[in-house]
Amino acid sequence: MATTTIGSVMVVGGGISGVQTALDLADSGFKVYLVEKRASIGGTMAQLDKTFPTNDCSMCIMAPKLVAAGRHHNIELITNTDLEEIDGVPGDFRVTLKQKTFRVDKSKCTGCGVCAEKCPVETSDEYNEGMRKRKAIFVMYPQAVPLVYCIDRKACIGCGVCAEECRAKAVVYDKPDEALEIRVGAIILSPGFDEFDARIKKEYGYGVYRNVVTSIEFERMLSATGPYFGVVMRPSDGEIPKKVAFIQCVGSRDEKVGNPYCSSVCCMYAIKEAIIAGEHTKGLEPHIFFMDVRAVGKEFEDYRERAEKEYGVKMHRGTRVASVEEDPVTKNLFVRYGGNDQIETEEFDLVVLSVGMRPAADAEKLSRRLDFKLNKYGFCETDIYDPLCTSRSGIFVSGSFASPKDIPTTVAEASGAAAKAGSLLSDARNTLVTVKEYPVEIDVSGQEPRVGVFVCHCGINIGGVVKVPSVVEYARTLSGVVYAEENLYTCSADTQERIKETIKKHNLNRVVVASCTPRTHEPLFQNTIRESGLNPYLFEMANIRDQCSWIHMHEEEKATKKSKDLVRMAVAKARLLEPLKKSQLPVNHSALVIGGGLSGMIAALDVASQGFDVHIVERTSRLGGNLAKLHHKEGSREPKVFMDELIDIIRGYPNITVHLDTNITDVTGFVGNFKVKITDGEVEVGAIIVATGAVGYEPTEYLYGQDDRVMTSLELEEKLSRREFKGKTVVMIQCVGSRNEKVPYCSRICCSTAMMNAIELKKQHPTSEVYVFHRDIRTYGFREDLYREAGQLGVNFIRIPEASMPQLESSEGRLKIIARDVVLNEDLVIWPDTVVLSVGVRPNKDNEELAKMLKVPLSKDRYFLEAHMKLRPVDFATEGIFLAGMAHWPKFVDEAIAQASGAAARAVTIISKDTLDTEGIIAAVNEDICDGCGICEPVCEYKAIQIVKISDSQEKLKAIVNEGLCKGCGACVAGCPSGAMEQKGYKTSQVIAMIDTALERGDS
Amino acid sequence: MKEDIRIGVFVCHCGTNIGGFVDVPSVVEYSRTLPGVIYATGNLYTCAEDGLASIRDAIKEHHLNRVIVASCTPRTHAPLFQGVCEEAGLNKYLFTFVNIREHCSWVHMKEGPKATEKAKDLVRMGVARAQLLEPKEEARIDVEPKALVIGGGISGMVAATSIANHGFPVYLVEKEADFGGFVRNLNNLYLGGKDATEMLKPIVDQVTSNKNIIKCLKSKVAGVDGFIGNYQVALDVDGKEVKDKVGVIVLATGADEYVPEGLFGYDLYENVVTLTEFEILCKRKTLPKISSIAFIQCVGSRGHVKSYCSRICCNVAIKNALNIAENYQNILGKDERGAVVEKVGVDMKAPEEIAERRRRRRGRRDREGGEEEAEAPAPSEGIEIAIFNRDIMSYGLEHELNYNKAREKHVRFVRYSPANPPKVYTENGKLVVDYWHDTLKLQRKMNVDMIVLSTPLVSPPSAPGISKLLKVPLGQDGFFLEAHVKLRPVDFATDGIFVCGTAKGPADITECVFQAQAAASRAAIPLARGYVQAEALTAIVDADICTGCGTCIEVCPYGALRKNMDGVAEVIVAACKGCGCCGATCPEGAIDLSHYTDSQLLAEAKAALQEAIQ
Amino acid sequence: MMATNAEKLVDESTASEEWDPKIIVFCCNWCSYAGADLAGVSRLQMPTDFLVIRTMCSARVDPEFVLRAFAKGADGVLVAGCHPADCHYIGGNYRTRRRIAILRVLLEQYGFDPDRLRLEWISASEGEKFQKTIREFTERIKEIGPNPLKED
Amino acid sequence: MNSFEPKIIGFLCNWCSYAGADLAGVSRFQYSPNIRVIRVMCSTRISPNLVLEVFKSGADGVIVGGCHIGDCHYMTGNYYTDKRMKLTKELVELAGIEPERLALEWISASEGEKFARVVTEFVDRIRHLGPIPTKNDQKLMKRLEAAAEASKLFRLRLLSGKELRLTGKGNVYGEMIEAEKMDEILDSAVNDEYDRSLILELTKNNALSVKELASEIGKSAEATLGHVATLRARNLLSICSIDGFTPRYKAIRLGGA
Repeated sequence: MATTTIGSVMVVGGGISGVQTALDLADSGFKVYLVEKRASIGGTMAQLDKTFPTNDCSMCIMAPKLVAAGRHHNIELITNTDLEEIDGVPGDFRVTLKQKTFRVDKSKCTGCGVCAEKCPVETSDEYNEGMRKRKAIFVMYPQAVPLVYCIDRKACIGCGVCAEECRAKAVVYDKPDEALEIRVGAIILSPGFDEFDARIKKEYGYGVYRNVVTSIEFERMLSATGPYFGVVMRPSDGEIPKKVAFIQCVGSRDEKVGNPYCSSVCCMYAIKEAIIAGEHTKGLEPHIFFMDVRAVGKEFEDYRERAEKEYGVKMHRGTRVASVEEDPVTKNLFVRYGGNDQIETEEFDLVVLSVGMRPAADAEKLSRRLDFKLNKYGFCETDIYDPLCTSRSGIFVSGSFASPKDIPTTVAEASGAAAKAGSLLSDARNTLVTVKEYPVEIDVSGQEPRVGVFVCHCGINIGGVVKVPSVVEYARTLSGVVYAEENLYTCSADTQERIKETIKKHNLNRVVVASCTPRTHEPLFQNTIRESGLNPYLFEMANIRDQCSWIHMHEEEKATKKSKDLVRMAVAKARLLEPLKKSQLPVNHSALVIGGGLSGMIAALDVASQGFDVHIVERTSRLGGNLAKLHHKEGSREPKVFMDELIDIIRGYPNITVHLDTNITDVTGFVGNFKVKITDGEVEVGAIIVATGAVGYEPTEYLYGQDDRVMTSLELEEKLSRREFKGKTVVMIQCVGSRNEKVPYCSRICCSTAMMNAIELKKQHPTSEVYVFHRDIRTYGFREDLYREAGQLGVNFIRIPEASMPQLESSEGRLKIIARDVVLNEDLVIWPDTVVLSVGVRPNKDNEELAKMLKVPLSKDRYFLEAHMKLRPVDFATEGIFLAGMAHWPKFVDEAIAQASGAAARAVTIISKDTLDTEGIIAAVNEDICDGCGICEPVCEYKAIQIVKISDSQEKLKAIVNEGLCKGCGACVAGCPSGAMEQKGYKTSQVIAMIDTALERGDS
Repeated sequence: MKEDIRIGVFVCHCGTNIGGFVDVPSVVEYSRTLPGVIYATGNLYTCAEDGLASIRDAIKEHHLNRVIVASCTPRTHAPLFQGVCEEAGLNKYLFTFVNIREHCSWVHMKEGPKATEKAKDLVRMGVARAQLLEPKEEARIDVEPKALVIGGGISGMVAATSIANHGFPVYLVEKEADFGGFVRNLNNLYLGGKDATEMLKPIVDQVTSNKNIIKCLKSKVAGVDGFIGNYQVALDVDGKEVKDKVGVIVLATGADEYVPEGLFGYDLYENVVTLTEFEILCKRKTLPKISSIAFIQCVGSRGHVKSYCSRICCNVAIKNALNIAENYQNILGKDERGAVVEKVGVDMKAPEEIAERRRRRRGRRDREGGEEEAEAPAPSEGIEIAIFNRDIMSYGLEHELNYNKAREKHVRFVRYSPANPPKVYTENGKLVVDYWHDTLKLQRKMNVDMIVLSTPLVSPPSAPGISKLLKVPLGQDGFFLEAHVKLRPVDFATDGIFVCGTAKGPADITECVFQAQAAASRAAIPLARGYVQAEALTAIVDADICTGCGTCIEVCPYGALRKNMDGVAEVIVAACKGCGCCGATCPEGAIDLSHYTDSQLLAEAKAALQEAIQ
Repeated sequence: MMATNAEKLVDESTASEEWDPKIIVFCCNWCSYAGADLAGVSRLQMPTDFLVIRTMCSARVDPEFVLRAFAKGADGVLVAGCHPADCHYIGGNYRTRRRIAILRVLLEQYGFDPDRLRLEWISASEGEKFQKTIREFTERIKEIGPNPLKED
Repeated sequence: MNSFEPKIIGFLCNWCSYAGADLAGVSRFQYSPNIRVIRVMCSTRISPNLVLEVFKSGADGVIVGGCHIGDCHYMTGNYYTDKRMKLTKELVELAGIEPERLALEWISASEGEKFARVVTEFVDRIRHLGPIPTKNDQKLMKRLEAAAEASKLFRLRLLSGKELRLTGKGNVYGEMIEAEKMDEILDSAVNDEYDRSLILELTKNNALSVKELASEIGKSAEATLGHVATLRARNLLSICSIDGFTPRYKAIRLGGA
């Protein structure tokens, strides 16, 4: 460990993983260098159309995070950059980076895009997988962060037109590559994965047959911003395909191509793509050819079910596609597949290859430069008990760089990695972050509005259509406007200075900028006026570019008139703007972890090791939870050994208080300031982590409890570990208590558990006969190795129909199993001496009770429901409360650990702060008017409104808004029948003023 | 608002030249049917006084605002008719010429009816064009009566003096601490053998004593902007910035000698020197005693490194051969052994570099066997001199006499082929030239004490920078490129900038002086006149359409376009010649050429392609 | 009372050819406003007759706003929000849906063509949908004619 | 066919070829009367679009006459003429019109005889080719219109304008682009932009599918789809209907709704 600890972290890779890690670290007091090899952050997720299982638009949910990362004053984006060398020890690394030149000055580029419009060179657009052209000067995608254009030197012919056209003079052709050296305390690797190169699977004809595409290409085809604008078409002829085949496991579960592992996500994304494609085109017939469908995540199984039942996705279970052949005339494709015993052929219009995940191409280079180990498949090596640590101390890993995984798992891990780095560097927290100093705010109350209007040409983007001078002229005539001017780029750094000077010179107390969209630029201008002493909410924007000049390019007169209208509206609102205060709430620097199982302990440890007090509340008399029931050795140690070590650490940890045999009885307060009543008193904490776990299903079927020879998989595991099991003919029945009508979901872990049991059994008794009755084997990720090993050891796998479970009877003292074998298409009878039931996982019975106390929701399967399935997997919608482990969903040890670390990191982003800012734009009650009718209370999604009694009078009620909880959506305001509720910054009077001015009779 | 188009058409019989083949009355008749034509008439000779009078009268009488003459060629007669129009108060650009003689009657003599048809078509085209014409004015631009001469070598000094003597102030900018340039390196001059220093002195004196010359030593041109008559120049005069406006600029930045690194043992042997180094040795009286010497010509020129012939080296080599043959004792150094050349070229700041080069050479030779004892010097009569050459370029009158004289003095001229050049190495510590004797068809060796390499003059490294600064072109050899090799040898295409001396290619002193005086007198013209008349037919930029891609600026040979404050192109009217290249290039279609607009040309073409109206 | 006036005015105004409708568009900040921006970024062209007012959530669109707009002479009001389930504020847009449905009924009772008020779900990636919606809605409003409350 | 009298437009530069034509007159060299001369100051003034517009107006042939290379009155004008006419020829040929209908000739002021010969030979050649086929062929006319539209595009005009600099003087990185490489770049740009312009012409009034467009423009459906994608990205084309599983496209008219 270093003598001095550096309070900064380098995150390698700017995909969703890296972005999440960076945000979490930056929010908890560390300086972050986010290093990305491409020109913009966003990674693979930025290319996706929708995400499963909610069909959220990928870019829509991701873009705010990208923008947040781009704007965070403690995150430095270093894009287009390769890692060259590192030196040093954990706590103090010196990293040498090489930033490849953009040939564009980042400080000057405004992202206006004129350069790309004028560039005469077209080249293949990687973002759209080569299905569309881009120019030699480009941004990867319109929402790219940073929005800086970059010259593709390979394609550029050096004609010089971009430099000429750039009014900001940002193009610098001879700008050299730059070597950077940074000092960081820890490094987090999240460079992601590469797609499997489908050309290797020659039999599928990718790269030869035009209508065979990869799944990522299909994502782009589906996307509204893709090459075909969201209409799926055949690349060969632009016709909409009627029949689409998805071929699974292309480059996964395939030893021949060196990828024996399962890529974990392809089943789900194929189902998603099939559903979305069907939504895009009526009458489209999607077919999916797969071996096992691995819908193991939260609500995945429902999604699969809906795909089949509602969307008519045809599932060809248990098939391997042998080859794809093309009809040279129609370019249709014949898919030959082996199903039940025979080869069949079916014709399709389009074939989508669900390509698997490969280790990132530069993984090996990275491992050599940073001196950490890769596993046998080339992914980063981790231990099951240390899923976020690489083999080199001080370097952590998250996301698909360690193994194939989906977005929510990645995001949870990303937060987890932040916790790991935070623990390592907790001494240096807040040493390198900058807090911006602003001048004292000018009190504008009682002043007449003095509005300054700045109208932007945006190079030629606005000025080329809208007559900017006449808009300025018009603005000067508006009531309240004391100053107006035009700018070439209002957003450029020099104009910011100008605005500041102008505010002073003309005593402006409101500022209106007419330029582009507030979504990207409002914070910049708000910051500028704040720097000159104005409250940032005394600012209003008129969007005369994105929503005027660009969409009315050929109607100069009307566009100019509309710009005037928009400016008039903005000024009308600006006149009524009031300074808003973000209140600051003090924060209690401690956390409560509910549940003392694996997740709870890890979460507690990761919070405590960052220097904060933690209370663990465990209702039983011991720590450990379900972990105590596990015996198979995975990774470095046996679960028991690990558990004992962990409990020892927790017991000995100075700032962890363990409350055993304790229950939660009441929770009040809000983020930063929770008061939690527990059995033996009350604790006050800033954040709460729910890690209450789940329970195994207690079967009632299959003679369980009636016949000793019938046991659960956990019981078998226990017996095997004590070497007490003697069975010769063992039947394992999968999905007992899962995937049925009552419990429709898949419990994720039972298949792998069964494999471990079967392997152990075969090892202990090589002559024993093991039969596994299953519908799918869902050994995703590297656990596919278990499935293969079991098969190699001679375990018999019998696929049974989706709908009919095996029948077990006890006849004449013997156990008899009757089951349908779908491969042989006949009934099978086995007389086992032992029947093992792979039982699923069930949510805790008292989840409802706890959820009510915490005011957090449960999912339909009665697990706790996170804020967002994809991007906020460990958060609740209610701020300050987090989720980890099996309380969220069944999961393996490594997954639970990573998620617990993630929850810890999220909690630390709250409790590491001294104060929390509330939102500026929130609801406020006019108590004189409010009669406490209570209509607003249920309207609020955030439980931010309470109806309380006005203290002295017993009868009169009123609504109060909890500023810590309100998000400022305004739903309550619109719902309030008396007009007592107001939304700050969008007051009814302000919006009405805009409406009225909009409908005034315009200019002249 | 817009006045009606009133066209008068005057069709010329040109005696029988036109009338003999074209039915002029029917052309006149036809003209009357064309839109906008108010008046049409035939003249026997439109260019005769009565014909001209008829135009004048008709303009007044019929209030014509467009005049078309269908007769001979505009190339000879347009000014005449334009003059008439102006006399009658009509802007001369509202006149249209239709050529029905050279392009019709004379070339379709045997096809009367077709010639008449064609004449009608041509008139119709003229009418179509005339309808779209607009009046134009030629702008007059004042000239700042000052000049800037860049380069204080022989050319620059002569040019500056010459302009100054016309009475105009001249900035003479020299980067070194003294005037004189490359000539300062030379020993004596060929053709007469005058001492170079002596020759230079009165020229420098003329400069230093001239009150009109503003002498800027240790100076550079830092910035140039503007156009003829109005160049804003920024000078760095010994670290101080001087800004002024000048009307014209003369470029006389000179040349450097090529350093033949890696050729003929130059880096290996101390006694292998360049021609200029040899001059310096002679000038400083530091030449070692020698009994034999070889000159190798065309080292690096004519395809070796540079493709061109450096023009002067043959004559300089012959001069030096004669100096040795005739006057050895005078050029010989006083020391026992030769000295090391210290300076080369005009770049007086480079001694360290040259010393380093020398050290390297010595180092290499030391490794090859150390310094050898020099042989006793041979008597001057016995000095063996050979000039290895590909051709002897002793052009003109007197050089050839020198060549003959050298042969008389037993200077050996050995021809080598570029495919098999002589080799230079040492044998027993003595330099050897190993060469193929083409007449004898034998490989021969010659032992020499010294080898002089005739290397070409090359454009100095500063040239590209100056080229960019003044927006004047460099040729492919790196020298400045004049407007026309034959007819405008000291002009640049850009008006108001001139070039002379070795800046535009190898030249000897005489030639430099010619050029300098030529450039000075060319430069003095606008200064003396006090104004320049701009073309009326210039390119016109539509600033609303232009996005500032800058392509027009690149293609304009006259530097007549630039970007304005708004970042869009604008035409420098004073510099534009109206060729239209920018207009045809402009990717946005934002540039048109006045008087030859796209719409005018297209109207003409469309009129031509109309089915003939009977 | 209103209705009778309305009928008369509609007849008069449909006769006049030159009429640009005034349309107020409420866009929620997170989806529809972003979608409108994307339409701009993609240079999708559309009629100029609309003006966007940004609210944080479509649920903020108070019925009062809509009625006010019509009272002040708007010819059409478009409310655009996130797709169901995509709402940045979890469930705001469900409320919007109910409110707009009720408002349409209300408008009809006042003698307004309910088509003058329209609700659309437009996500941040649906620039084209924004364009299409604006085009169609403008066309529809032109068919219906000017706001009957508008005074000459 | 014998009665066919070609209509030829000649653009002659003032300083050389117009003077050459004058000399032909002075020397009474007889030539075919089918040419109609338009005088310009320099041949460099003739943009590809102007020539294509002249063809659109029904010219059977166009001659552009300039000074010999190196003799241009305006120094470098005719170098550009050379490049521009090369580009024009390419477009003319793409439009399905015989490229021989466009001739670029260097004629000096002293080459009166050459002028007469050039004109006569050219007229004979055009007479042999017959009237410009666009007169009676709407499809070809559309192609010509597409070529004329393509010639107005920023991209082609920029590349053409930069060609000499990039191959002769070097680009912004100080590299010289080889002539063949530049030709390749230009060729592919010309071909692409022509195809795209043609797609826009064809879809001006009719809604067409990718397959239909492909057969009209004579390119593979795959390549056509690529063009369609580009045009959609440029907002010049949009899906107008989807018939069954076939999207059909129409050009977007400029000017808002």
